[in-house]
Amino acid sequence: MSSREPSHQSAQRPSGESTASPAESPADRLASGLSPAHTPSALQVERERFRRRQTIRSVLVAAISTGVLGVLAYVALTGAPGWDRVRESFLDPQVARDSLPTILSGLWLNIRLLLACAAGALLLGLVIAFLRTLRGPVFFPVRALSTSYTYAFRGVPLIIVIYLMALGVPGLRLQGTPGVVVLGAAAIVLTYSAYLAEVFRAGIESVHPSQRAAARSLGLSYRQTMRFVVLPQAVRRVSPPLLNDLVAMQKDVGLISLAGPIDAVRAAEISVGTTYNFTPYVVAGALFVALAIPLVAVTDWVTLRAARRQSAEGSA
Amino acid sequence: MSSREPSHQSAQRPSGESTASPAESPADRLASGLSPAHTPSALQVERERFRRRQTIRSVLVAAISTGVLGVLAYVALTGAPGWDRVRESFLDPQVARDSLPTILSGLWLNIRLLLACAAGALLLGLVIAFLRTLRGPVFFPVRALSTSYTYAFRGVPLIIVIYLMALGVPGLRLQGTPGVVVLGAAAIVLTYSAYLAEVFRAGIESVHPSQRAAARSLGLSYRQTMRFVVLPQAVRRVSPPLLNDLVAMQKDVGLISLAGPIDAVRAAEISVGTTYNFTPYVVAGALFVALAIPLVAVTDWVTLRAARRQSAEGSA
Amino acid sequence: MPTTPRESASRSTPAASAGPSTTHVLECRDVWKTFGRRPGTPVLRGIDLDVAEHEVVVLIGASGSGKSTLLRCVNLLEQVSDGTIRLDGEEITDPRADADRHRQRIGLVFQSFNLFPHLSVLDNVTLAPRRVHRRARGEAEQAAMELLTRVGLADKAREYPDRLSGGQQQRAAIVRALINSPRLMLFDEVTSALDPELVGEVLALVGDLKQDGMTMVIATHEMGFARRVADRVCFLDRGVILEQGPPEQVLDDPVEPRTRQFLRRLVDDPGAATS
Amino acid sequence: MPTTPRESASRSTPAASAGPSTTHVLECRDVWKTFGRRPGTPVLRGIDLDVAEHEVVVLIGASGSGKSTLLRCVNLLEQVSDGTIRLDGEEITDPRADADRHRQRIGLVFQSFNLFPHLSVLDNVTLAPRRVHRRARGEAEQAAMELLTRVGLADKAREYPDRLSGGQQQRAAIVRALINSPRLMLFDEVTSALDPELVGEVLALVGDLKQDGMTMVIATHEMGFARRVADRVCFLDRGVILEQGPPEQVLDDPVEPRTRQFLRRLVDDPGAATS
Amino acid sequence: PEKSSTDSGGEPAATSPGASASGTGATCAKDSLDLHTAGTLTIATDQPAYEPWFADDDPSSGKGFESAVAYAVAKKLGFSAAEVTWTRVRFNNAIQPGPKDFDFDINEFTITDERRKAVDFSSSYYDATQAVVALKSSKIANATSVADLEDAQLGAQVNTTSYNVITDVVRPTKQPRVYPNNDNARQSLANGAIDGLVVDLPTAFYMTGAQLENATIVGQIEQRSGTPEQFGLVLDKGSPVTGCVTQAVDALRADGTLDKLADTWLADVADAPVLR
Ligand SMILES: Nc1ncnc2c1ncn2[C@@H]1O[C@H](COP(=O)(O)OP(=O)(O)OP(=O)(O)O)[C@@H](O)[C@H]1O
Ligand SMILES: Nc1ncnc2c1ncn2[C@@H]1O[C@H](COP(=O)(O)OP(=O)(O)OP(=O)(O)O)[C@@H](O)[C@H]1O
Ligand SMILES: [Mg+2]
Ligand SMILES: [Mg+2]
Repeated sequence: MSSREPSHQSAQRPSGESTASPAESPADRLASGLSPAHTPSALQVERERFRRRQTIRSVLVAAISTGVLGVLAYVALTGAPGWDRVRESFLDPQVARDSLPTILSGLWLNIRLLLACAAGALLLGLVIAFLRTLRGPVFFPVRALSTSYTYAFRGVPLIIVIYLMALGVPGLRLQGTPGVVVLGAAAIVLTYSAYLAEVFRAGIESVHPSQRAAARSLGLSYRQTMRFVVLPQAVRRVSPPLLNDLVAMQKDVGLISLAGPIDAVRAAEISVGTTYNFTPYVVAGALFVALAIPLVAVTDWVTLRAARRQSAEGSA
Repeated sequence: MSSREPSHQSAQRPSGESTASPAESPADRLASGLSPAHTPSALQVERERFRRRQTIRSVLVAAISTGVLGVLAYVALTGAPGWDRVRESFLDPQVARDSLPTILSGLWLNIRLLLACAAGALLLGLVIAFLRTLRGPVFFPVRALSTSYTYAFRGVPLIIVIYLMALGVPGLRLQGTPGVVVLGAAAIVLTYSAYLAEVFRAGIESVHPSQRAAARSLGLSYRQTMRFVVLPQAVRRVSPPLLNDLVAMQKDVGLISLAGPIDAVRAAEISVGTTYNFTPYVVAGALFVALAIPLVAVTDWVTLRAARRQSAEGSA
Repeated sequence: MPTTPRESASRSTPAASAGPSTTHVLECRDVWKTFGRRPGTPVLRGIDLDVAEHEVVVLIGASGSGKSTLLRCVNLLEQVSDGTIRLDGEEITDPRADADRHRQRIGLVFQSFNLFPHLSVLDNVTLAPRRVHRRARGEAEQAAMELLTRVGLADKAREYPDRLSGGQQQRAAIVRALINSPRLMLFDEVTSALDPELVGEVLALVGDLKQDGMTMVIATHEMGFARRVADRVCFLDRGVILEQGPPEQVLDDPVEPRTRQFLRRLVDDPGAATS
Repeated sequence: MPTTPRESASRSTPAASAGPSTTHVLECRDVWKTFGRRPGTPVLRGIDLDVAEHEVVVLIGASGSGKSTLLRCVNLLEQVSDGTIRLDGEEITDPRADADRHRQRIGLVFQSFNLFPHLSVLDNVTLAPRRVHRRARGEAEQAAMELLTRVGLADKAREYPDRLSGGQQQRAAIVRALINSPRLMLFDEVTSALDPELVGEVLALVGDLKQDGMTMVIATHEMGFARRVADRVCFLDRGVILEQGPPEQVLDDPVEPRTRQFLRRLVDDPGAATS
Repeated sequence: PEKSSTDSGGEPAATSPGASASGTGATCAKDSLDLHTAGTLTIATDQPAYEPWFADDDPSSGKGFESAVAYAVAKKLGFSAAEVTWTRVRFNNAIQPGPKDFDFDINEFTITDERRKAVDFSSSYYDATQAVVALKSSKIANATSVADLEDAQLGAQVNTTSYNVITDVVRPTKQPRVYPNNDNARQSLANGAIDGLVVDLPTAFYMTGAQLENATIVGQIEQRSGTPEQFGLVLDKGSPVTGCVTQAVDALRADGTLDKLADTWLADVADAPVLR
């Protein structure tokens, strides 16, 4: 019997294996007792040498051309008539050092605002999304209200909401009007909750009806189905756009400075105003990038994973 | 034989039908010669009457409670000590009329900028996404460059990019430096192309590898596969986030006013500054909403359709 | 062991099986279902179906004949357009009835598994006991592990559904429905999304349930399976039960030409069941 | 009409079939494929397979035995880890070869159809002729319509794939591969994603192709189909062709105990093929 | 358009003490003032505070014209330098209606009737005119009349009287550029993005003297009314101390302190030509 086997695999398959139980998985079968190592043929060795040469050649070409391009760009930039002035006014290390502390303390306001506004907007957005997905004529007024809300606050520029909230509302001199920072944060929450509500809604609607049917068939009520089955899946599905909105929010919270509080950009602006040098903007930009990179990286990773999973589902 | 049939359907199924060809679809079968009308039983009539009563009752309850709530809110609002002041400083029709022309001419700048920047950012974003998805060590420098690009420009607040581009770059005094509006628009394109590149990339990666395999197996080259098979599907899949970014862009193009040009928000600010009345902000906000509603509605519709289609795919 | 089905002969006129009978677990009387605006497309056109305790009824019929719709009506996932459905003599189609309570007593297993992808197998199975029946986590998990062990999934309890083969997913879905100790189990094409090699495990499990005396209604395209497990086979055609009786009679010697035609087509087909 | 396969007996040692022979459309010599980092998991372990003109070879074997991987290697969607594959005597595994050109001469049809969802059936079919072979739209569409008419899809030419049944989609996918007039058609489980009722149409089409003398390699789980269409059946086990020969011999009277075991399991299974 | 005023009173508060503070010496005693923070005088200005009005963005130094004026007013009201607290409020926000976090704000605010609808002003502590700054290479560097500016691209800070001068007096054919602050405006001028920048005259002197190379003051622009602009201290609408602050400013003007401080800190405005 073993003479019928191809010569390559003389003793790989112990005959005891062939009576394994039917439940044995393909992976088990592959793993069991097969010689994993294979000595490449001369042809294959030659092929691989050829491929390696090809790769090295193209990498070299690419690297050299990139290098040449880079050098050319550098020469063009630094040779420009205004380059010295640019370096002085955008890249002055002394100014950078001097402006750093105030920009950092502004950034601290950004971070605190981001945390507070993100929490508020996520919560409010979830509630509004939930209201917007209620079915039946009974909930028409609620649905209509929440729909108008999302349309209005996605349509209005955040700047205007901040102006109205943080400058307009205190002008009414109503009892118990909170401070400017709170009002500005409220404006951010109002605007972003409208965006997040739509993201959540897309997630809720994207959960297949069969999931609801399965949950209801187990005896779960509408609310239980929402809470334990639909929402967890919805949030997972829309995590990429959610994170994207948080990245955008990270930068938009700074607009509160229009109402007075000094955030990082405003701090940079003040430094620019006193030093007549634009380096503080560059410093603030670099700080923002440093702050955003983890968030952006997480977003990318989640997006890709979601996209891959989705496409894996789609293929079946 | 007909005596074996349930009494409900005396002559619905002509015997000739039962020898129909096997390719006949279920829908054909259902449609063919069956009496569509069914006379509801007394029980069913009673049930439906009960359900109708229930619905009417809940709608009434909802309508009344909404009405009561609305009236209460209205009374509370208009009766509030500051209501007259609110109406005067936020909703003054005379001020609205006076400020409208300048705000409209500011809005015209927003619209033109939006069209130009959207076109530019979509194109640049697509190119960068394409570069970022190239495989193989040969393309490492290109990939690295485009990746850093997307990280940097998604991280830096648009304000800072505008400052650097529209106030900093002219300082280079290079020959042929374009005007402030063009530079500001370039800043917007730089920032948004980074976002859009990531959206496109997610779309490209979400097209299942089996689609590429199918295209390659037909003999299409890598570029042809990208162009005719992958990109069309990718763009379709990511149209909701793409549209979302365009809505956001519609509002962000106004930030160009930091460099001098008067957009709608700035025009409103000038009106507010001369009238000391916040109505112009409300007017500008309303105009933005009016402008955004079509775009937002299209976005919602596309998002929902995509979500539904995706979930339909996922269930199989 | 399953009891012998009370009615082994073909019952065709509604009168023959009408009238409430408390020994039936399920009683469908003249059930109609139309979709769309009135008058709408009728999908079920006066179904009468009684299922005795421990009986296994298999629904066969062409695609679109209404098998899934009937099962969904029984589980109250669809509202019937007319007629009544009783469970243990209690009318569950009454609009005043608490649908959630009735659903808890009926287990439904879907063709496409419909496991919750964000929960582990164990959490899938214990969701209803914990949230609906308010049982403690420990207690619910113990019960779940017992059932999972029985179907050979004990080692997969902590896995997520995506990581399981189709057959394993389907068994988990069956356990999820079983843990509520339903009076009645409904199976809708539980094997047609599976590779041929995975079908066996699920069918074996259904056979076990039959041994345990579970009352079941099963929609399937697998004639071999219908033959083995059914006490009674019902042939649905365009929303009507055209013929029913013991499997040997309906499958091997059908009275209706339509049934004969349907079965012939299946046998011709090399991909379909054996004889 | 298909020619009789040149070798009808079981060939087992590589020596017996070694040496280039121009009368073979496909010649695989000692093909290895490993996945992952070296040394990697070997999935194909020295496959030797020659396919003569007009011959139909059916690959059977358990899930994971490497059937799909072999077909993907032949179509150059995977790079072989060792060995050579020749098409009409020309080595296509040579790294200097133009893979796109070789792929055009081999049609591959996938289990999951893989039609392009954004293109109509007609555009799916004419994509390769127009973009690869640079034929005019009118000309390409005329050729496409002829083939679509032959498979009964002429009226669906303007539909999008989503709107078609699985069987129709699969037929469209076959037409898409056929329009390039390939020397060799590869089919990978083309029916296993289909409902039993849809399987027939696709199998009939493959039968037609055999009548026309198309050279084909078919991976399948449908033993009934293998029996009907194959000139030669190859049983793959863990990346090795363990046994091959005419269908009657391999399916009814296998030499290898492993083959016997595999076939027994399928027959036991009520969902699987008939005998 | 003269709209009916807010609920704080039918008539706008005048330069002279209004009803809210019946300016007798007795009520302006230090201890009887109703201040934002009792015992200290809270004074606001923008950040950064620009030269020549302040020095080194440090209003508490007493250096710079407005810093010196602020301390002089404080002294008149009976506050020592130690009893003065400085706070920062954006220029645009200080003149919005709404509660204020300061007793008065000193930040080159021009007294206008429109602004009076939102805030109170003290009497004027400085009379200023607006001026056009341009690069020496600019096409308007040698303009001699307002008409010469017609085709120029002008710019100004938003919500300043400088901007109003452009739109009301110069009326150029090109829409003016508007900047959120003078830094952006100055940079744009240096970049050549605008031909001329309108600022108040002392600022114009400072810019051409210290901030911009190759820049020049093209000339002063007279308001259409013919009278110069008056800078006043900004107070909350209906502030209880408006009267007392006005009294203090009036006293400083009367005893020549204001002129003396202007001589010390501001360039001689007479040098700039006037554009007709
Ligand atoms: N929600 C719905 N709206 C409209 N028509 C529906 C709906 N659900 C089912 N139908 C229609 O009802 C008919 C019966 O469908 P059903 O799913 O019950 O058939 P089935 O016997 O289960 O078929 P299969 O064997 O394919 O599962 C079909 O024609 C289907 O199109
Ligand atoms: N890209 C890959 N990376 C790693 N392993 C792979 C890859 N593709 C296939 N395999 C492995 O190779 C083995 C053979 O897979 P293949 O798809 O060829 O089997 P098959 O015979 O077609 O099985 P089936 O009948 O289920 O289609 C499997 O164990 C699979 O996990
Ligand atoms: Mg069904
Ligand atoms: Mg396979």
